[in-house]
Amino acid sequence: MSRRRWFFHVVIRSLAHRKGGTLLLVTVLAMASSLVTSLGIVSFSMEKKVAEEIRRYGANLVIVADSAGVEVGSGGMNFGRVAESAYLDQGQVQRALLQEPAAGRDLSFHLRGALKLWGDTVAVDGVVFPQIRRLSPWWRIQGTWPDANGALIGSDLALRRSIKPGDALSLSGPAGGMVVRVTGIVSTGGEADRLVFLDLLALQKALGLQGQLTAVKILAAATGEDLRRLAGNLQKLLGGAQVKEVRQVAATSESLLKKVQLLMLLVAAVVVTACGASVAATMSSSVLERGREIGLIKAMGASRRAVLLLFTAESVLLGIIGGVAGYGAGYAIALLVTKTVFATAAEFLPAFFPAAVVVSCFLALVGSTGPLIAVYRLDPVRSLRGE
Amino acid sequence: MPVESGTCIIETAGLTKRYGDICALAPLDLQVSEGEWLTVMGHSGSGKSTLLNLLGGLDRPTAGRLLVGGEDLLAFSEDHLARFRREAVGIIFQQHHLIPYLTALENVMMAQYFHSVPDQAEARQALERVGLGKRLANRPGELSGGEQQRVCIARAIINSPKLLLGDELTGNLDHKSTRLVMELLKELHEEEHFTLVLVTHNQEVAGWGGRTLFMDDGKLVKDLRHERKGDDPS
Amino acid sequence: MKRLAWFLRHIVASRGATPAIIGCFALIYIIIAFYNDEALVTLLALTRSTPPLAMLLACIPLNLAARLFFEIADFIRKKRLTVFLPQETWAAGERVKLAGRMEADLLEKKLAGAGYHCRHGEGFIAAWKGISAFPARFFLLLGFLLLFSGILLSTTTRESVRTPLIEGEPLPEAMGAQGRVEQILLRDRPGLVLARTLAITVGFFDGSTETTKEFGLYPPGSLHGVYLYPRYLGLAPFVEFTPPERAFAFSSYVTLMIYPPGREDSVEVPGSPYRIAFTLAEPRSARDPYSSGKYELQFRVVKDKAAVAEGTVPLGSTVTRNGYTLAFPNAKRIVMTDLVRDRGLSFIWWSGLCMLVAVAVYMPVRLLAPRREMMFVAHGRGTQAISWAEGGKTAHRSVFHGILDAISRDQDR
Amino acid sequence: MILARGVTMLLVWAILVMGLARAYAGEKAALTAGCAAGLVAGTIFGFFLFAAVPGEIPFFIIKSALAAAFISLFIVAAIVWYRGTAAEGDRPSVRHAVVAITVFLFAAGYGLLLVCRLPYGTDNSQFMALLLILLAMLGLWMIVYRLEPLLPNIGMAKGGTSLFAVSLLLFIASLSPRLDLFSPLSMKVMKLIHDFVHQFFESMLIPDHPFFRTDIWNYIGLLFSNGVGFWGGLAIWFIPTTGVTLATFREPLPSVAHVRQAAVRRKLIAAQLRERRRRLFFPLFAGLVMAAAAFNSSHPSVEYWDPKPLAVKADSAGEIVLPVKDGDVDLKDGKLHKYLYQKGAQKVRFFALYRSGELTVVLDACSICQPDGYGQNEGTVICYYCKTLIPLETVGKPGGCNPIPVPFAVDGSGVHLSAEMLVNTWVAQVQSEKKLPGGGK
Repeated sequence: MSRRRWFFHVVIRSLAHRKGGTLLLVTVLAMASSLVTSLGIVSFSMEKKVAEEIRRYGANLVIVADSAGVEVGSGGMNFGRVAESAYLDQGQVQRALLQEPAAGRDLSFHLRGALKLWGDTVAVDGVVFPQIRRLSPWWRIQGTWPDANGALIGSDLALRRSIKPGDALSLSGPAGGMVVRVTGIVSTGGEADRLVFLDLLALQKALGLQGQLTAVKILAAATGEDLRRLAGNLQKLLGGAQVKEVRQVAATSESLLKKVQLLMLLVAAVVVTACGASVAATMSSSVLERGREIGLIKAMGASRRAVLLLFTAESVLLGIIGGVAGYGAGYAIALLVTKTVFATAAEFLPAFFPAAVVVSCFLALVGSTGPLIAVYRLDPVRSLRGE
Repeated sequence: MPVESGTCIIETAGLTKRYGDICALAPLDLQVSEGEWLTVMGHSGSGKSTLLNLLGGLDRPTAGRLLVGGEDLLAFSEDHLARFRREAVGIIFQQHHLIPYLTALENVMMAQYFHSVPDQAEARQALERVGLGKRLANRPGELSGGEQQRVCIARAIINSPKLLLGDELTGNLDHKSTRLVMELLKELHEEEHFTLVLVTHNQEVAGWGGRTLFMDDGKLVKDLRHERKGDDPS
Repeated sequence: MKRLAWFLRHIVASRGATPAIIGCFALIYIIIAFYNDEALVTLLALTRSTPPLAMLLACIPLNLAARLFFEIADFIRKKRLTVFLPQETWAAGERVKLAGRMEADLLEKKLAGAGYHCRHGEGFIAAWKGISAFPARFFLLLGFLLLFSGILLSTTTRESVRTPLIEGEPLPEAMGAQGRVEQILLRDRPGLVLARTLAITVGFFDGSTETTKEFGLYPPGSLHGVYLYPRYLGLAPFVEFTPPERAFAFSSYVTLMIYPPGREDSVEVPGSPYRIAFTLAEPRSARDPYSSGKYELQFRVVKDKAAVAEGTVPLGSTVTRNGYTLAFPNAKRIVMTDLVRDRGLSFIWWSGLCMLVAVAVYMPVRLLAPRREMMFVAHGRGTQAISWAEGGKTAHRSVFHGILDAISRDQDR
Repeated sequence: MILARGVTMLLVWAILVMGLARAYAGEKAALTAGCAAGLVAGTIFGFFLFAAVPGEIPFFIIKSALAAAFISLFIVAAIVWYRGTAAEGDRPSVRHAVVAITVFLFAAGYGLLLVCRLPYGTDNSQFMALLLILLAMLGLWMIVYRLEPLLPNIGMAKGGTSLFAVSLLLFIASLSPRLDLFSPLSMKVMKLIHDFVHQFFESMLIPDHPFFRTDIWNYIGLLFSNGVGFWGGLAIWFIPTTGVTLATFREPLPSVAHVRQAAVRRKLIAAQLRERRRRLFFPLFAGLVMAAAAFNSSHPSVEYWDPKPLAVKADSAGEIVLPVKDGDVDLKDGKLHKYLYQKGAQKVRFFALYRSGELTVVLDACSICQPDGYGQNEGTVICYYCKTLIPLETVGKPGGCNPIPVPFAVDGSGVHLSAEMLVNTWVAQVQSEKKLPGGGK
């Protein structure tokens, strides 16, 4: 048996011998590391979920013509009024977006206008259907998404005018008229319920506003400071337009998350400290119990360094076992918490495994610093006499 | 340096040990030659255990000179002293003092480990030599007092020390076990040629050695050379 | 003379020869890599065309064969003698001369107590434990021998011809047999590694009788030692093309490398200014057009570098665009194939197998029961002791030393 | 800046000399003489080289010498490995001359690199060099005669000396991208792996990827991924150190069977083990130095001019026009100007550069590396993937890690490019993870 193997053999034997003490220490260490793991995993998963929710909410940037004076309110997506007659140049916007790849591909062009329907004026929105479909996944459509010759109609309007999917609408504008077939009714609970959605090109033709837009909504992957920077960059590229961040309702959940995370951090700190203290106490009493054994080992000729190494190895091994167990338990707890509280599955984050082991080892070592010093100083004669 | 230092393994001059005001060992001059079997007798508190601890490098004297194997233990650092303990001396204690979570074999190997490298075959041989060939895998708790003491002896001699120290090694044993242990020691002493210093208050044990020191109150009272018991007269 | 033989043996069967030669090739590679981006290809070509280099490469299998031979010889000789103690490994163990003489019975008892098997003969006792690594070593050496033989043969003698195999057409000459490609079938059949199978059925005259043989993807099928290595797929549509001036009509099978869909290939219409470029349209259904047989050709007629007509024509129909008529009544499948004559290939396959066996044998033996041996030979008044172990060295050493101690203690008494 | 470089160099020198002093503790005179002579000779040779030969050639020569030293480490490791299991004879006593020549070579290498690290051509570089050499000499004397006896007792593994010294030289080289070996190594390794897989498929008659299952092919595709050059290069980079370390472990311990006392035997074995552990110090230290060198090489401290690509569009004729002067953009300012052309999902990055009195247009990628693009630093452009420096004069020439040139025309209105040709060249020549072997050639 080589020296190294013998060393580990002795360490493991010694740990296995003191079953109760070892179990207690492992439990405490596992508790601490499981707490850290589970809090970390929960907080990460929640962050991701919130980010997803923000994403579900829709666009976070909007470009409108400068003179339009639109309100971009906190209440959602009330982008300006129909009567305003300032427009964006579609080509210019496209060029600007090409230079700012951070804006991503999730965006939709809008041209808001008014058309005559059976003698009345209705508000219409010219959109590119595939774009809006990607941008607004939460839209509930009764019927199907239309192609370029179709239209979507808001649920309020449909109810008032008793329009069903399959009906043909005859719309006329200043530059021409058109007949479109309604393929679906959209209900969002918002402004869209009172609009008719048409194909952008068709509406541009009908309004005589070729290449003009009223708004561009963008769902950028960025958040916070990055989003602000992106907006600034786009603003620089677009002279006659305003680039604004849509203040999200979800932002509140972001700040709530921050608070919850802080709370978790505090709890973790308290529990880790408590665990550290309990590890220290257990270790100290174990060293007291083992005084005779340490004295014997020293009397047999072990140098102080060798004894210290033996005891440090015990602590580290306990730490590793505790860390591994703690990661498993912590992951299970995180699964439970996210499932019951947030109704979502926790992420599997292997990066927390080393973190859990390091926390546990650190606690074990810090907790046993005092006892280790005692071991180092112990006088063999006295301890053998049983003092 | 005395002329006979070549064969002298222990040499003390004015060796003193004090614990605060209490004088555990009064200035002591002692010479023990190599291969000798020395017994130290005296009732408890007479300083005989203190002497043993000093000889074994477990404790440091307050004053005086202490040469073991020609080396001055006073000049040793803490780590050097530890090396002296693992290489030059073997100590057998009264209360057996085995590591409870290791088997008999592993207890012997532990001494090898601190000395150099563990060697299972050699440790097994040593245990077979003290008559424990069948109890290698037993923990100390499963061994009788005599057996435990024999494990201790195997452990003490495993690193071939020049000096073997025994502190009341038969204190907890009955008459029969005592006799067995003493016979074993005698056999080993003849084979391995180590110097043996036994501390005891048992008159019978003292009879096995060739020289007995009587101590009282930390002072050497009598130094007696005599016939050895067990040297078969027939 | 004896010295010379010894010297030769040590050169030819040297352990260092193979690594040294590989090192040489690595060095050549590095030098080439300094000046050339295609270093590996260049090195291979260089090896093929330069006899000294090829000879150097040939030294590797030679060296390996010699080593294999001498190791087997050593093994057999040692086994007959006492135990398996290859000469080379003695040096790595321990040998010592003792003053004492052993008592055979006592020694055997001690060795048996430590779990060793014993054999004693005239003036010696040999003891061993565990299984020798020799079988694993044999397979490893054999594997390397086969590998380098394969590489040598492959680099120096490989011949390869690229030729299309077309359904219904006669076999290319390079196949060395008269016959016809009967059928080409591509099937989506997900396996462990491959997702699709390709079956090329070939009918040919084997002497006088006509036989058919099916060639798959892997392992490649072979005919008279020629491997059929399918590289990529193509299509030979039968195209009828009539320009508006109706000066001529082109109708023929054209061989096009247009698979998978999206790839473009073109054909010059002979005796005319026309060139027609084809692509295979993306299939409307999920099934691959090559396996379903539902082709749709996108064509572009180019006249003097200007496109004059474009369109799509499905199998079995005719399309007229700008007066140009294109009919697509039929298509044959093509497999572009490398016909490879390579004698080294099977060597490499076998070498892979040998190495697998070597690893499979070595791992458990080395971990569970490594070979440990010792031998005590009477030597004058004393004893010569030799010990050697492949694994579990520490424990073996301690047993060996213990026995030596016992021998010399016996002497003392 | 110069001060920092000087201090770094002195530190490396101190470590080098300390290691050598430990390795040849018994040969102090030869050691000092060889070191001093080597240092002076290397420095003088360096100055001579830079004065006599213009341009990049001195760097090329020094880099080749470094490469040779690195390759020789492999030979050293192989010899140590093969000797390791053989019978242990007494180690031959090192002769004075051998020590002197060995340390002369190492010190000369150091001197050469010292000259490279100093900004050659500035007025006081000779003075700086002289000062540094004097300091280095002082350090040499201090270490060999004063500090060495105080050093802890560490042995030297077989082959450890050259491993240690060459790794330090490689570390110095890694500080300047012109001399760095690791990055070109990883590029070559990537090329080798690509070629090897390709060749393997060809030789073993393995069918092409359309026949493979996608998931299996993705695993094979890992061999063509971005990191393969780096990780493969790293593996090769550490072979000598690992080889020597393992060989040291494998060395059989001297037999103690002749000793008849078990305890003495054990003590001998323990001492041998301790001694072997001490001998591992230098190989492990060399490994650490090599790791530092690899790190330096992947994180060069130089900053590169790397403008954001400007999106361009083709006109109806499929032509891209880059005006020579457009607002504050001046193509002839000697800096590289990056452009991005997008057709469908296919993006093509290219850049225009005015060098040696003419404009050139090249793709922002080479045909060997992953298209991580190029950055510009005085006189050179650097390939971000393999950190190869390409002199500006050779930009526009094909081959190696040079950016792929594209045909273009310059007239009064600007630079004219064909959009289709750009896309075709990119698709055909630039490496990407999707471009795999076989591929119907």
